[in-house]
Parts: sequence; C-alpha cells; structure tokens
Amino acid sequence: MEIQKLEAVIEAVLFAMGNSVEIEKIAAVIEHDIETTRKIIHNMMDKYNAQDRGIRIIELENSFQMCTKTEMYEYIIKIAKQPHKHVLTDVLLETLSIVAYKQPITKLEIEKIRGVKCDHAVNKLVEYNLICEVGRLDAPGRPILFATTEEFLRSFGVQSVEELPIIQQEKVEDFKAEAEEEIQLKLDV
Amino acid sequence: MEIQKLEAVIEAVLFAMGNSVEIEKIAAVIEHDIETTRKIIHNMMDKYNAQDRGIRIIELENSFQMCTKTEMYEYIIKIAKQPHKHVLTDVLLETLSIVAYKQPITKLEIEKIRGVKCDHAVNKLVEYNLICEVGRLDAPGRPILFATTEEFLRSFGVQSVEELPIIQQEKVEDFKAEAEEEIQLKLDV
Amino acid sequence: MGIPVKLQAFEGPLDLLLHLIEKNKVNIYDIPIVEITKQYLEYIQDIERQDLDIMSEFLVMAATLIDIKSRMLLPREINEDGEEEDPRQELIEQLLEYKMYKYMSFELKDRLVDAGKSMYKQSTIPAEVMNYTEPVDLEALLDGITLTRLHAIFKSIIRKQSDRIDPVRSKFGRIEKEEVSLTDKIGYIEAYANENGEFSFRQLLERQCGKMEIIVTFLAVLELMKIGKINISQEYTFDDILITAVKAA
Repeated sequence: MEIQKLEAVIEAVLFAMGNSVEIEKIAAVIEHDIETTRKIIHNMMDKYNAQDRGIRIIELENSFQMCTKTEMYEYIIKIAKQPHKHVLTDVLLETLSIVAYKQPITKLEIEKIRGVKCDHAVNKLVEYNLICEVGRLDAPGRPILFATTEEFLRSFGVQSVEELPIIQQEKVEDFKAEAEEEIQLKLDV
Repeated sequence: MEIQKLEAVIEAVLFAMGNSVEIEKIAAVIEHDIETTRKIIHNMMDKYNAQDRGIRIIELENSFQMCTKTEMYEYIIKIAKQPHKHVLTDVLLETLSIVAYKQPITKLEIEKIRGVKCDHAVNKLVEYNLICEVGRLDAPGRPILFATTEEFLRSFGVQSVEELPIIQQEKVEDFKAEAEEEIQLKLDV
Repeated sequence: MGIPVKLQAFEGPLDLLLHLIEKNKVNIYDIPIVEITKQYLEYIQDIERQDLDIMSEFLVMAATLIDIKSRMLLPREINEDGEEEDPRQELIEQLLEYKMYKYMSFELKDRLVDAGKSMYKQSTIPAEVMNYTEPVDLEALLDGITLTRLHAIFKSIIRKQSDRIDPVRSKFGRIEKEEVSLTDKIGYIEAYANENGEFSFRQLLERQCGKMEIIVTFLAVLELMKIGKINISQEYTFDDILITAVKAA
C-alpha cells in the first residue's frame, strides 16, 4: 500500500473505533511493523496540526485515539447547547383552543373532538405551562382534567376564562345544520 | 474567522456530534448564512476525497454527517465489530421501495400495489426506523401516512429521496421487448 | 407455517401471479387467464388448511381473474373516448407497477450493501449537554397568536367535528324486532276460520295493521292451504278471494 492509503486506513480505523486503539492492532491492520506504524501515525499527527483541521490524534501509552482539538471546545458546546426550537404547531394550537373553550376537559374528550390521539400535544402544552392538571373526573379510571393556566390568561391578556369569546351551543347546532345541508345539496345534484 | 478555521470548526463539530447535524445549527455556530455554510462544507467534502483521507462527510436532506469511506470497510472490520444490521427480506425491501418512491403513502395504497396485507412489513420498517408516520391523510378514517426517514437515506447512501435511482425508460422498454419476443416464440411453436 | 408459496420467496397474489407468468413464459400483456386461473386454484387447494388471511387474499385474486375471464367472453365495452376497453388492462397496469417496484427494490438492495460499508461514530458529547433545553419563552412562542385566532381555530375544529357526522347513517333508527310471528298468525286465522266458516280475504287483510302483519297473514293463509286446513276460491282475476274452513272429518 502507498503511504497515503495507509494514512487513510489509520484515519478510518481511529474514527470508527472512537476509543483508543493499541498500536499493535493498527500495525496488524496495515500489515507493517510497529515502528513503521508509529512513524506513520506521528507523521499524521503533524498533518492534523494544520489550520483547517478540527480533529487530532493523541498518543496514550501504546495506544492512539482521535479527538477534537481543545480550542474547538467552545464551538462544540455551542452546537450541542443550541436550543431546541419551541414552536406552536397547528396541532398544539388546536388542542389549546379546545382546552380553552371546553375546560376542564379530559384527554379522551379532546381526542373525541379532534378525532386523533393528543398525548403529545397535551404534554407539550403542559411543558409550556399553558395548560395544567386541575383534578380528576369522577368517572371510571378517574381521568385527569386539564384547564388553562394563569400563564395562559396573562399571555392572551384576559383576566379570566369567562372572558374568552364563547361559542354558544346554538352556534354549534347551526354548524351541524349547515354541514348537513351542504351534503344534501351534493346528493341532490 | 478565516476559512481554514471555519473548516476546522465544522470538522470538530461533525466529529464530536457523531450523528447528523442540521445545516442551520452548523451555520449558527460558524456565524454564517446557510448558503455560505453549505458551500464551505461542499468544498470540504472535495478535500476529503484526497487519497490520504479515510473519512468523509455525507449530506442527508439538510444535514451533514461524518463517516468512514466505504472502501475502508475491509480494514476496519479487521478490528471493529460488525455494526448490527437488520435483515431486510424481499418483502420488506419491496414495501420499502414502494414507500420510498410514493411517499407519503398509506398502508392501503401499499396493499393495493403489492396485492397483499402489509401490516407486518410496515411495522417492521417502522421498528427499524427506516420509515415513520408523517401525518394523516385527509380522507375517511384519517389513515396514517408513511414516509422514509433519515436513517433510510443513510442506509441506502442517498442524499435525499429525489436522488433515489429511477427506472430508466430503456429498462421499461426492455421489459416490454423481452415479453413481446417471448410471445412471438410462443406463436411460432 | 410451511406454506409452499412462502418457500418460493413470495408472499401473496401479485407475487404469485408474477411467478405463474414467469413459469408460463408469457408477456403479462397477454395473460392466459384460463391457464393461470387453473394453476392458481391448484395453489389454493394446496394451501387449503393454511393461514386464513392469505387464503382470503388469494381468493380475491382468483375472483378478479375469473371476473376478467368472464368479461372477456362478453362484447368489449367502449369507453368515453370510443376505445375498446380490455378488462385485463387494470390488472396488467397493477402488475406492471408492481414489477417496477420489485425491480427497484433490487436496485435499492445493492445500495444498501454498499452504504452499509460506511462506519459511523458515537457522539462524544455528554448527554447532559445534549439534553440541554432553553426555558420556554412564552412571548416568542405565542407571537402573533391572538384570542381571535384561537377562537377561529376552535370554530373550525367544531365545524370539522360536525362534518365528520355521517348525515345519512346518523339518522338511522334502531332496528326493532317485529312482533308478528307466523305461528301466532296461523293459530289466529285457523280460529277465525273455524268461527266464521267462510270469509273474505280482503276483510281479513283489513283487520291487520302494518305491512309486516299483512305479509305474515298472507304467508299464514298459504301455509293453512298447504296443510289442508282451508280452501280458497276466486271467481275472476283480481276479484276477492273467498276462504272456507275445511271441516275436520
């Protein structure tokens, strides 16, 4: 093997192993004696010193390991700590509006209205402190009741949930009648 | 920061993270816009092509990840354990290719193409993290829609689903010609 | 499970059909329906006592083939474009599509093997650093979301919910058991006939309430005639029917 190929193999091996690798093992892979192997690796270590490299090879007793350069620490922390973006998705908004207008409400009731599971959305809203548990329904299984929080009121600038624009029962009936009419019209065509 | 320093940071970040890293995050760390960041990484990818490098950077949708070059496999496997691989049966592969080319797709649509139930295959593929639920179809019963995952792209070595191999028109023509010939033979008998 | 088709590396109808086509060495554009149907049914007989699910799927395919076969015997249907419709077309298209995906799955398999040769590295960043999340900034989170918007969302959900109600099925009442039994009616007419000796069928019907009662009464009369308890006579067509009780000898 050419020297470049040998270096490539060593780089790949150190990368894939992650931990420290004994020089005997590396030597066996590239089919060279230990001294030659060590020389090749030392030469590689010099190359890694270049400005455009973020990783390096360190020597530990008779092993070698690949790791990042110490001066890269601040950047790595920066990327790892990048905030997971919080967004109110449509699903979250829908769930929130149901809780707001139907509170106190159980998960099951929310699911009945939305037609799909809502565990994730409810958990997220609790995490965001927009809704919270307010007790349990006196029904089989004693399901948890959810309601909006003070934080919610503050965020929307209302004093109490009574201030929320109300959907009257008649309004709901209207929607039903409307929907039925629309379908009837379609059937008539 | 100079360009060399930026490259070093990106190399360190990709190395330390191990997993795929979204371009937005990388851009935020090096404090450049996404387009510039992408250009820098693409340029780095060319450099990694060099003879003496054993690692490379791959692109997956909008993320980048560091891994070894495939031709290094035979050397690494001498000392590294074979990473656990799921066995993909023909049935799983067929189902997967239907999802890959028709995504997002419902179970029912897959069944229509394959002519048989596909629950087991779909569940397995979800378990292997090769496909996942991506929403629901706005149709009666609100059936779940499935699409391929990043793990799928990684496992099959493609950058994005747009990059999947396409069946060439000549191939289709070949199929036809072949069959026609067979019929001709039959007629001659 | 030992299902023969499973052993041959395929699982179901389209695979099976492909296999049969290959065996026959014919173009799928010219499926010899009769031959394939025959082989197909042989297959089904082989796996008769096996998995019911697979069985029923096979039957669907067999039924489709027979449907196509019988439609081939009828004059060709003409579609809107004035073209003759080949009943095989749908199946052929389905098969072609399937054949393509099957082919692509082999292409993908090669890539899988190739890409599997890349090795990845575990993250070396401590979990507590990775799991760090910034506290939620509610103001930013709720940016642009007003009460009016929330209200509008709720309204649309309620509307969607009522859309989900099936206007036809939701109006269906309960199915109730009709309380008219044939045995009871036979007993009733027999008693009526013995009491009156001779009476009009029309008068008998007028005493019944509801469609079901009338039908059961008619059935009871037929039954009584059959077992020889009554005789009937009618002078003209559409005239009233006269029922006479047969006096026990």
